Amino acid sequence: MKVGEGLGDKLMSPGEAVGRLVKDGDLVALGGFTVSRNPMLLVREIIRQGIKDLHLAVHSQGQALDLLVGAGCVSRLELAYAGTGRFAPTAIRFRRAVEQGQLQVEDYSNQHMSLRFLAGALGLPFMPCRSGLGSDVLNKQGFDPGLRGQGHIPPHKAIVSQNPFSREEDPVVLLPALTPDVTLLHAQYVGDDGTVRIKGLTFLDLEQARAASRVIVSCEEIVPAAHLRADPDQNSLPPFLVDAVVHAPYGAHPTACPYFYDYDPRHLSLYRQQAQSDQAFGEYLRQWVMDLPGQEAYLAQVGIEDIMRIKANSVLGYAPGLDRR
Amino acid sequence: MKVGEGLGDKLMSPGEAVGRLVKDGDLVALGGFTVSRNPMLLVREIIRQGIKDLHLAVHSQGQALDLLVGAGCVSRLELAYAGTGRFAPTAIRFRRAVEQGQLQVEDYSNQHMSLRFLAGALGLPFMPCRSGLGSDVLNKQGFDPGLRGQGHIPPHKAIVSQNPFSREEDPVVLLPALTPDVTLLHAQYVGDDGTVRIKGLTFLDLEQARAASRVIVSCEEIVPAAHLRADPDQNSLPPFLVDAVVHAPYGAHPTACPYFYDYDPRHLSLYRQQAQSDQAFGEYLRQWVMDLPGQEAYLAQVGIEDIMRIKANSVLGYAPGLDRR
Amino acid sequence: MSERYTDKEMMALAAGRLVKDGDVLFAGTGLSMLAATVARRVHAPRAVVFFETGGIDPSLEELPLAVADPRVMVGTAMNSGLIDAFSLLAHRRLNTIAFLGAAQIDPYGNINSTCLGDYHHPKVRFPGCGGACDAASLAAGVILFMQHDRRRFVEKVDYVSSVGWLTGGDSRRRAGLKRGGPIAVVTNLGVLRFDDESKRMYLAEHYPGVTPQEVAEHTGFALDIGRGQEAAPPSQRELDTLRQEVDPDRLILGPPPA
Amino acid sequence: MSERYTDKEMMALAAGRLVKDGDVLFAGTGLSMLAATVARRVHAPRAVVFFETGGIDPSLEELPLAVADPRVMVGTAMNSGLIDAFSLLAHRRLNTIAFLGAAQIDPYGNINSTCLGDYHHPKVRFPGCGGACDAASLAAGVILFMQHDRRRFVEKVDYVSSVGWLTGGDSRRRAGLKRGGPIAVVTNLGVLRFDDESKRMYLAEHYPGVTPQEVAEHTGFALDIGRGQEAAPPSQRELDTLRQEVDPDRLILGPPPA
Repeated sequence: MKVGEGLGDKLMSPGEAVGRLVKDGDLVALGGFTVSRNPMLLVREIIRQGIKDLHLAVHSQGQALDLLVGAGCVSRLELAYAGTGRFAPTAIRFRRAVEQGQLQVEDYSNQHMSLRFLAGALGLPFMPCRSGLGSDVLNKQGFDPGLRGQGHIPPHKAIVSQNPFSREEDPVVLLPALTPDVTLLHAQYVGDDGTVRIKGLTFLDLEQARAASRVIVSCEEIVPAAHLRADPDQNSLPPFLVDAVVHAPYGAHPTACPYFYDYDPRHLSLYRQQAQSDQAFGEYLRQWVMDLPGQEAYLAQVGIEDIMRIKANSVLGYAPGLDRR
Repeated sequence: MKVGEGLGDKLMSPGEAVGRLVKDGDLVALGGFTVSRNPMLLVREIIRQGIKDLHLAVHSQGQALDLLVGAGCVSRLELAYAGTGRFAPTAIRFRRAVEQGQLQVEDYSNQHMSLRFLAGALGLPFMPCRSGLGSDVLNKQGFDPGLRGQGHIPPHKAIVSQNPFSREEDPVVLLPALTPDVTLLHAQYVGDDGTVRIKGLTFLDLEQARAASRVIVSCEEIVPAAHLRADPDQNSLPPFLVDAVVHAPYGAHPTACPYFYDYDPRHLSLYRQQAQSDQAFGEYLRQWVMDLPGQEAYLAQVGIEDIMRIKANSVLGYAPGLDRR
Repeated sequence: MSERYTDKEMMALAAGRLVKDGDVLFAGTGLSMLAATVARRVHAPRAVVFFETGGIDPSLEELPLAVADPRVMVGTAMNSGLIDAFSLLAHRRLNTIAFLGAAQIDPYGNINSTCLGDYHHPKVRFPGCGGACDAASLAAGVILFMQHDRRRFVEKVDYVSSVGWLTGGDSRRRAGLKRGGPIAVVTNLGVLRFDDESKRMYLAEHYPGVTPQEVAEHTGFALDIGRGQEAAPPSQRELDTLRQEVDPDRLILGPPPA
Repeated sequence: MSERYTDKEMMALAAGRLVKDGDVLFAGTGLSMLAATVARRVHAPRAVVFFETGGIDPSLEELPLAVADPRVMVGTAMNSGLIDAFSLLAHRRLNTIAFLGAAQIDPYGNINSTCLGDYHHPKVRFPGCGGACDAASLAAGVILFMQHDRRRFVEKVDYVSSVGWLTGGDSRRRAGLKRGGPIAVVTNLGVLRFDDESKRMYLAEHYPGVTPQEVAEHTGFALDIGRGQEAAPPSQRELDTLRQEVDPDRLILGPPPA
């Protein structure tokens, strides 16, 4: 049996996976974190398919978020942070969309989003915490109060109430669970039975996947299931939580996929420049998304020189000595 | 540097670790699950030191629980399950102690205990869930209501209240966090920096450790930290959450330590017989605990024949073909 | 078809027949392991087994004797812990079916695995609800194993460790449990199911050689036996799979038929 | 001691001096990475660094440029994710110290990293609070980095992304935050601390060559400068460690002193 055949119907092209599993208006969670393991190939496909009115829920997201927002696919966003560290301390198209009033935004903290996805993953209705007491993260609401309780918007952003297990005054924050329609992840390995293995930090990927109704995983390699099942302590998700597997070498570029490649400083700098103006960003979208339906063509345009520059040392996980200025 | 020296003061004999870190009246959590990775060597040391009035908190525990209860070290117990599967469908000394009114018991479910330890690990005051609605697990209280809110006993066993994020009637269970004074674990590996690696299922060990004020880890092997840090995805706890490391080969016997040894059917059957009567159990305690302060003497008494019988196949993790009747 | 078989064999096979392809099975050990494994090999190849301890879809080359047996950690899709396992149990996208056993059961499938007598001064203490309470609350369905006798099938259990249909009708849903509930009780005499409306137990199948009256006599509450059909005896393929592949050492099956 | 040094070098070292041996440091990237790393090498060898992304105690052979940089996953004690990282941040047994930066700060150390102007119609949108809100709420202490200018040091921030001492006094505790609060603000001009009672910011140290008056002039609210002492200049060992070991490529330090 050819590797991948065991996946049967679950093995999809990017077009099939997005076309079948992502709908206009969906609540979508993006895996990864700022400059690592963003599901870039899947996000470019969403843009090409012209999917609209998405409601995104993320913790700290960078490149995938900014591209989706910039392309006009997103109407609502719940987030803790939008940026790519030194390359864009604030995600550029996100910033512009918010300042121009094109995006409804609800701010939470990273722990808030973590616990909200965890609640969704555990099937719990909410989660208590103590973060944000006294802050505007709890005091101010971004979403129109008239929309609360409708569609994907919970009836309260958060509730501050008394800890019922304390006899002293003890306020706690209650946060509503997040249950995305679909979660998009990029992993290093998927077995040909659908088992997923993420190497390095898992961020919130596992909670986001377990909280979702549908899960699309793009991956660097599809490998024999027997290899993954020989060391199941290292695996991340069982097959029956994965709806579509997309074979996507360099599918997180220009963000990093540890042990395969580093983030691409030249591309992230190029993006930073082009994202500054509407016109240049339109050009970026045309050049890097709309005109490049296939990953081979995309990688050819990145160029072998940069592909080799960012190639990770397979022991260290990153590209040592990479010029990151 | 000799392996283990890097641990400095953290490397302790069983006597030191228990003597310094376990006190009369402590709230103690036991790692492992029924017949796997019970911290047996540490528990035998607690019995030898005559520590009393412990308040145990466990999910599904078997051998370690039963020995501690049988030896009279435990006054209170919060648990979901006490047994060792086919060897003792109900833990024998536990059953006797409860039937004779020697033990205060509060019953929860396994998910309840999981979430209570998770809440403790995350520093959250409580956790919501839906398990047990309508059952006597929530309707009946084991602990004397007059003791609620004192010492380690939370003011409520659980609270059923309305989900504040639902506009329909939607009862949820709120469970108080568990924050043990000390958690006892048995792991396969500890690095000589204190990093812990558990192979196979982790049960609730990690949540129990992170919820605790103090942590004692006994382990099969102390290995160079560099080995564990070369593959940190597989590690379980960082050094700064571990107070004492006890080098304890076969420290989980007669329960299993996957990849090192299987559970010992002959010893568990012997225990089952001796635990049936007070006199025979007293004999077991004398023969296997009080008179055997050192692990070498204990293993000599188990005998090389049984040690070899239960030796795990290091690929499969258990002893294939072991006679388990 | 005239081959002899034991009660345990019939129970394992009767329960296995209730498994649907694609089900995600929350298994204990004992008979539930046999039922799940035989179902996968005979008619439900895409059913998946997982354990509350965190072992998800193991290869099960040897039968585990406890849910924490190292044998549940081998060849799995992933090894995790209780938090992850209970996350799967409750998952809205999975048809999770749990196999549970108990000391007592009432007409609505509420079960007791905690104690006989008063909870505070029990005559007999059992191990406690463990993960059964969670499975009974959260799974999409529950299949129960019971030895069929009047002291176990009682009008009212001494302690409700794990809820079934509570007091029947829609009482389970009103208590806040959104899905699930017992599907069937598999005993050494037959298979009992629950009325769609009243949620009270009735006899659905009696095994070959067992009469509906015998079942009623072994039940400590009034049991509707009017709907009882005779169960199909084990097929040769079922028996062969169970005996030769699933439990060749008869660790759980016990002595072969006399 | 007459060697020249840049503002960034002084800031990294001034913050590093605030680290105590055994502290568990919740680091962002940028200056906080330099401060944590130089402290470990100079005077706090048992301090440990971890990241909200789940990288715990990495070897940091190369400087990460983001908390999700693959360089935070190498040589760690363990790799996990956000849930575990925030569990450490809040842990009662750990003296967790967080390094944070922001766009605006008020006299009580409340900071804004969300927006300028009205939240619903912001003039400028920033990335959001990320994990800073959590660190400010849950860590045992917070060290803040700020560029010192009047538009950033304001009487009232436009949006409180992460709380400091709130309105001063015991208002933080009354809001439900059991521990923590800002310890110091490290700027390009000096180090500010908070009054034990009022919790209002005051000048604790001005760098060599900076006068207390200059600090006051660059602060957009009334600042007590009466307690200001001159900071010790960087020692040769501090500078050598920072320049030769911690950031030899000056990825974060930027241009060397002119």
